[in-house]
Amino acid sequence: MTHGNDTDTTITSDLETSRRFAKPHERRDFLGLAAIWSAATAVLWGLLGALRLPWPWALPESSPRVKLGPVADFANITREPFPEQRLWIFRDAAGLFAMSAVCTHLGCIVSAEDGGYFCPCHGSRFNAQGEPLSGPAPRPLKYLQLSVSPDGQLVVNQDQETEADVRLEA
Amino acid sequence: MSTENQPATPAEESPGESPSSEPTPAPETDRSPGAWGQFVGNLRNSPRLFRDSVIRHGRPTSDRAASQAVFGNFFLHILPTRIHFRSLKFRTTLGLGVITLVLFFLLTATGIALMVYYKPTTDQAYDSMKDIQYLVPTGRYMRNIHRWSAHGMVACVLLHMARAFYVGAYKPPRELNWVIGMLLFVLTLALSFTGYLLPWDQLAFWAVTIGSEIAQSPRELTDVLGITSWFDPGGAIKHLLLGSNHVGQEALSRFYLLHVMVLPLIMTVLLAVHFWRIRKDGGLAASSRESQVSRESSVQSPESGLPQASLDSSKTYGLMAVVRGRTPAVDRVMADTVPTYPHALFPIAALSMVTLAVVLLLGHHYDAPLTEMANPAVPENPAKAPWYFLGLQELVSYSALMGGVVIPTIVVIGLMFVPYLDREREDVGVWFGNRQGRRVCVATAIFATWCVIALLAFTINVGWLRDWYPRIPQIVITFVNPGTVLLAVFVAWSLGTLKRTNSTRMGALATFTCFLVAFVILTYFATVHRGPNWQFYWSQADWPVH
Amino acid sequence: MKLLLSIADRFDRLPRCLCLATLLSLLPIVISGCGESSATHAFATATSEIEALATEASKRDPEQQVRARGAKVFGHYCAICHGETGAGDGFNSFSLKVPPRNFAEAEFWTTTTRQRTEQVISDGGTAAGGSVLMPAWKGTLSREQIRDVAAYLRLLPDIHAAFLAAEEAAAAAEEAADE
Amino acid sequence: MTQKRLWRSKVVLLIASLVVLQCLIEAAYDEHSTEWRTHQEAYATALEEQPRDTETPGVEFPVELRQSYLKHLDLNRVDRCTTCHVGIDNPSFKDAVQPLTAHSGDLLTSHPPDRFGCTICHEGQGRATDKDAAHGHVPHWTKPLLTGDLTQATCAKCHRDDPIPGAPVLAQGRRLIRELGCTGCHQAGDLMTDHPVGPRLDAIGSKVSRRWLNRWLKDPQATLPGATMPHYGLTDPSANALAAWLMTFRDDEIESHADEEGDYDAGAGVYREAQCIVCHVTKLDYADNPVGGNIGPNLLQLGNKVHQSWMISFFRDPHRFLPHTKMPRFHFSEEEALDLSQFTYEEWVDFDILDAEDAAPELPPDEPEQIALGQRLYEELGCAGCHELSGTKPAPKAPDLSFIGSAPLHQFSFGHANIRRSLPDFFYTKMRSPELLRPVFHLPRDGNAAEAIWTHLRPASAFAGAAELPAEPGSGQLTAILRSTQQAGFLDGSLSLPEGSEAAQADWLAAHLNGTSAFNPHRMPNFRLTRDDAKAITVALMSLTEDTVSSRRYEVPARERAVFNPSDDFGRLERNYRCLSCHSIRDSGDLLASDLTWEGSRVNREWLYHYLNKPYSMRRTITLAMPIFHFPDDESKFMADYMSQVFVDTSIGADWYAHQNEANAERGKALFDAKGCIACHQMHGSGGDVGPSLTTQVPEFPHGTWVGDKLRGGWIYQWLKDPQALLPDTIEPDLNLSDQDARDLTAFLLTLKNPEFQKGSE
Repeated sequence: MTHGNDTDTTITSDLETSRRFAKPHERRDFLGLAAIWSAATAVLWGLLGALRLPWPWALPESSPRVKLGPVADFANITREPFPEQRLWIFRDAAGLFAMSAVCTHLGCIVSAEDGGYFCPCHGSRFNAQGEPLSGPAPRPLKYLQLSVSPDGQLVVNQDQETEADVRLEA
Repeated sequence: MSTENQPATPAEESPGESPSSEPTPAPETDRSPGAWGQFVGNLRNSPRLFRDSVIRHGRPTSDRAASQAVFGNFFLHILPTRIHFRSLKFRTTLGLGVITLVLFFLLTATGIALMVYYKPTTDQAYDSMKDIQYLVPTGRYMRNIHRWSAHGMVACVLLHMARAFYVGAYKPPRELNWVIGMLLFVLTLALSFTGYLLPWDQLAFWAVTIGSEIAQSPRELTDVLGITSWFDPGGAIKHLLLGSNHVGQEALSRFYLLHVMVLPLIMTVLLAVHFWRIRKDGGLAASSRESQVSRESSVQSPESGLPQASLDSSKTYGLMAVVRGRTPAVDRVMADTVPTYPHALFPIAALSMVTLAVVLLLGHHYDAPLTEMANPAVPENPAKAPWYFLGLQELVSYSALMGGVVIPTIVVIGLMFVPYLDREREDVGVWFGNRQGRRVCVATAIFATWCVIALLAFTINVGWLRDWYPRIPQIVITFVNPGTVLLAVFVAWSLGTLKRTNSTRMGALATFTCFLVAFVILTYFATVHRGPNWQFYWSQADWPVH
Repeated sequence: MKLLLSIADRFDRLPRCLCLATLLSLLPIVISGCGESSATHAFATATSEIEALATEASKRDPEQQVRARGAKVFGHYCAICHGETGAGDGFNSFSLKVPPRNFAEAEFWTTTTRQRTEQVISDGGTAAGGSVLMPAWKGTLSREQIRDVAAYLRLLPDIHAAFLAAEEAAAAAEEAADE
Repeated sequence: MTQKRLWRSKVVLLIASLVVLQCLIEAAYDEHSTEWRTHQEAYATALEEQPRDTETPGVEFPVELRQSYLKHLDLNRVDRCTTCHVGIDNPSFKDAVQPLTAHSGDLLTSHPPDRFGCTICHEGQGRATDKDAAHGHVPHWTKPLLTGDLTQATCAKCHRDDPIPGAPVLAQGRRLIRELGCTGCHQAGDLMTDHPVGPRLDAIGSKVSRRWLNRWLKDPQATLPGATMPHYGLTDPSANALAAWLMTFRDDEIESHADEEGDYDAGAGVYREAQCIVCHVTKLDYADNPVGGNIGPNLLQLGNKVHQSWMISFFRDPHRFLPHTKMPRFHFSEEEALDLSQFTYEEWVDFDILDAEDAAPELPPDEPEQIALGQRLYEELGCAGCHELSGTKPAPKAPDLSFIGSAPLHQFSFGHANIRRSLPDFFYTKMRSPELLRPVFHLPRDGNAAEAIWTHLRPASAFAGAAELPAEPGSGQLTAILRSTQQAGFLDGSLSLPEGSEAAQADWLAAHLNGTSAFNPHRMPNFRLTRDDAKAITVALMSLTEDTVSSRRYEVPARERAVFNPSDDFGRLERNYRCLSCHSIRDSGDLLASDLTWEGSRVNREWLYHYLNKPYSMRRTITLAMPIFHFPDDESKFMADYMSQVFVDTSIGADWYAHQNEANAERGKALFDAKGCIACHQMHGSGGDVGPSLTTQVPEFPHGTWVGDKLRGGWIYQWLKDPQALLPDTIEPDLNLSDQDARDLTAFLLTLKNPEFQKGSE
């Protein structure tokens, strides 16, 4: 294995002469490699693990699945507002369904007005089915998943969107 | 060096040894003419090119290249290119400095992580601690690591200090660094004290309450003098700390500010200076002859980042042609040095990794303590400070002013001044200097141990002034109490040693040994033998059960 | 350390390094062994008399709970005619034209069904062609109570037998005392 | 050399980084294999296996950390209990094993977890996510999980009512705290009683026999079964001293009746008229079970206890001696009282005890210092907490219990008790065997051992009734201490100090003192409670906490209670005859006899007037009835008028009075037979004896006693419609009668009038 003798000779020659400046043993330093790489992986692992820190197991807020009360109570309603959950529960011939009151444009709260819905922030208008009529709203209001809990309560899952035609027979 | 053969060097020097060693781009470009081909080739080689742009050269095989590597790398710049054998010997440093530094980094990292969730308000702090433990991924580990590293750091700082003292590393030209070291020591304690309150549990609350009362203790004196009304340092300090008369939201906010911002900033700056001075003062303390030389040289060429070990030679020439002033010469001393990379870097890396491993193991298997939520109505009994303050707490139990303020101040200042009082140059860099030094240390250790134990035994069994003269004025006790007596005895002994051996170095050794022994014994005593109401118990088993 | 060095000296072949790695990976587990002892404390597992006492009601298995509730209702409303142990010998039984049902005889339970029993309790004796003297309790007792009592009645043969055994034992003891 | 060092560091680096890796891997594993994940997975699989009815769509069950987040409500808590207890709101998991079990009872419907969380009732550590920590069974968590009946303690956080519906154990505990006189020495928030629970002792010297008093003070329960007075573990000398002092309280008026003789048989008659057995245990049945009421004290062995002379004065005017007794003031004449006392004295005396007392050596005359010690004992023990005795100090204040439920644990000394360090355990042990909780005596390492023992002994000496221990042990201290402690009865006389050093002897003595429970410096006596009573009191004490619920919005105020205590003449008469000892009016009084709240709407005034003068039993099989008070005629008239005018509720039977003309008695008769009323009610000499007879015959009663004579139609109607509404847990079945049926049946019952008196009533 050749050495870079061609570059400034004086030093190298001097260095060559000195025993103490002998090159390290001519063998591939696997130990060094193993050490360095394992150290690197260890540190990397640690960092990756620590990266999960900003996402806690549960967020500091109530669960998105909210019990709205015994299903029986919804037997004969047409439209029931739940301001705290920002949604309406409707009942039609087919059954119960829930529509979110959060405007699909930029998350303001729409208000019900003459047969449709109106968002005060940027003037989006929706019809009774929540489809956008005018304004910047890109898509219809969200329909949220309804279910019945084992103890017979109506549960809405605010994270779970469903098709507009899904009904909960109850 | 010119840019095109810069990346080439590693390839030429070590085809087989650089982590990934394909043919260098240079010949490639020759083979495929045309910008397109070049572009494609570069694109193909871009990973390696990027690596080269980062590392700038492969693994050096010659000492020269190695030195160059260190020299050329900003991050390694903190170390000299070549380093003396002695500095590498484990027993010279015991690696304490490095460990401390690593712990400091760990503390910073985990501290930042904890700040993500910690809420510094009295009604949320405790809950947020619980959330960190139960709700936050890795939160529990972060907290444990933070706690154990903090303890470890205090311990290492102490040992580091002891080592620096016993090898005489405080001697010229390193006086200032010793002083800075002392400041860092105080800062470390301050940091751990301020951090102690943040969990807002019983332990924290009452330890800090006691601490703040100690801060107020100068009133002992001012009250006697009857000047408290218009001159009240004690009250001032306490209010400065707590922002009110009691530990509450104000105190929490202030401690938080100190702990996460003010103190760490100061510490970082001082640390930088500390390291810079190590370099400037010629690396680790070496034998007197060398360090003398280094003294002169560092005066002449302040910014030369070279091991001073070799500067006594007249024969010089420029290594790597970029260094002004004197440069290493080829001779015996030079021969005692080896390239920092890999000879110093590997040990450092290993040491850091070991530290990390130990802390991780601790954090994995032992949760950091968290007692009941702070309740101002219910004092913790016994309310014990963290271990490194228990020695002080023992003294405080005799007199708050002396034990809590005066004696610590005297000790710290006294130690700070040692380098200016003891300027003998012999036997620097040797543990305990010489045989005489060893003898003095042993003698002092025995003497000090005997003194402390005797005094404690006396106070426990016979009591102190007030037990004999119940009506004795406090001022007397303030000045005559086991703490002060101990101090006086030690001062006397140190001066005596100084006189007997007719050497300031010996006197210094004696002083420091006294300090160390007293610290260790008092800490042990207060930890093990003090129970509820600060009563004496042989073991915790004898504590009254509740 | 010596040993590690001797290994390290011949470290060129990576497999070795892997062996060592696995070998070392056991180390923390060993340590974890000592970690536990301090982590767990008797406190966590100890349960006290008061706690046992407090939870024993809730710990009882459902069958027992039904039995307890049934016994309560039976003792309050039924025992006065049907007798404490259901043998049809309550103090009021003697003034009734139609003697109350004796639940203590096991064979009776082979002839009837549970929901018939429940029906009689809720709608009175006439509901099952029985006597009018057995009133209808559905106005007084909840469905659960009726279900509980019905369940309890089926246990009465055993309970009555146990009662008789106890009586005899007592009598025997009496005689023994007299002699 | 350098190379070797280099290798070494490389190896170390390698090893260290592998260890770090290992740690990180373990950590990652631990964080992702938490126990709650396994529980939720088990629950999910269980859900899958369940048969699901088709129309309800399957709801996905995500495995995730669940919490009821209540910080936005001002409950300021986050409960993650439902992370493991996922099944609490799923009825089909009623019988599943914990932690998946459904919540018992229907409390969750009234207290939904997403509005109230769990820890507000069950305590424990809501934020924790592993079992031990969450249940609070770890150091440094002050409020461990409350399970079973203990949970009732927390109802009182919001519910101010007493008793709280659905918390029977708590109610029982609170009742016991009042009845046992705990509040005589302890402050206990709203549980304070207005008068001491024990009898007044002013004439005690003339009342009881000295020997009985000695026995009683030594061990009340043994002397009188079911006694309320607790056991103080007094030694003989102290009991005797206390008795000696008490005997000094005499009353001349009583003494004046000494050696009067009455007529036993006449007394027996008075005894029957006064129906003493209703309130007192007066005899034993064939199985030696006590027979009689539990309102008054057990009268067996009364003759061994009290002097006849005292009885005479007592029967004339009980309230003079016992202002708070439930015993009415009968109108006994001089000789009636005398005869009754004679009867009492001869009837309830245990001759074996008399013989034993006669056989026993004469008691030595009381020394003045004995009497002095007796007084000291009376004050130290806090007898004044339960007894009134003129000229004595109030009882020494015991710890305040008002917020004991939230007191920090370290305030309690667990002494010798080897129990879990928790509040419920402490209370329970304190109730069952307080002597276990007496402080352990630690012999100090330094200073004078004898002195220490002595100072420790002095308070206890009072309770053990050591005849004045010498103020200083004097020379040969330990021996002196041993001797005086043996006099005091702490240690048995046979013991003697072992040979050896002073220290060894001190240790020996300390050990023996710790060993004997007779040596107990606590005032707290032993109430000899059953396990359930102790549990109930524990729950009640646990409920005495500072408000932990930040908001008043959750408070459930107490129901309004009308305490019946009018200042008018009726009130005066009531206080005189203690009607409320048996009857209840509104929410006050006892349910031993009928509820008088609506008596005016229930019965005819005429009948009532005669009944007051001559009470009778409505059931063949029962001879018990209201005592004969011999009311003066004006009083009984007044009471009859008062009740029939004041104790009225016009709503009762309003429907009846509106439609009574539609009623049809014949149909009523048919219904009466069809419904089998006869099974429980006597009519014309046939029928059951569960309910009152409908045609009671009372010789020489000046008025009809049949149901028609007695009851008012409105009441009968209302009663038939819904008996439980008028008298909870009556066993009269609710037959769900239609209005018409009820009217007809009422009409029929009203026809049941005693023919002899028809003319009189018209």
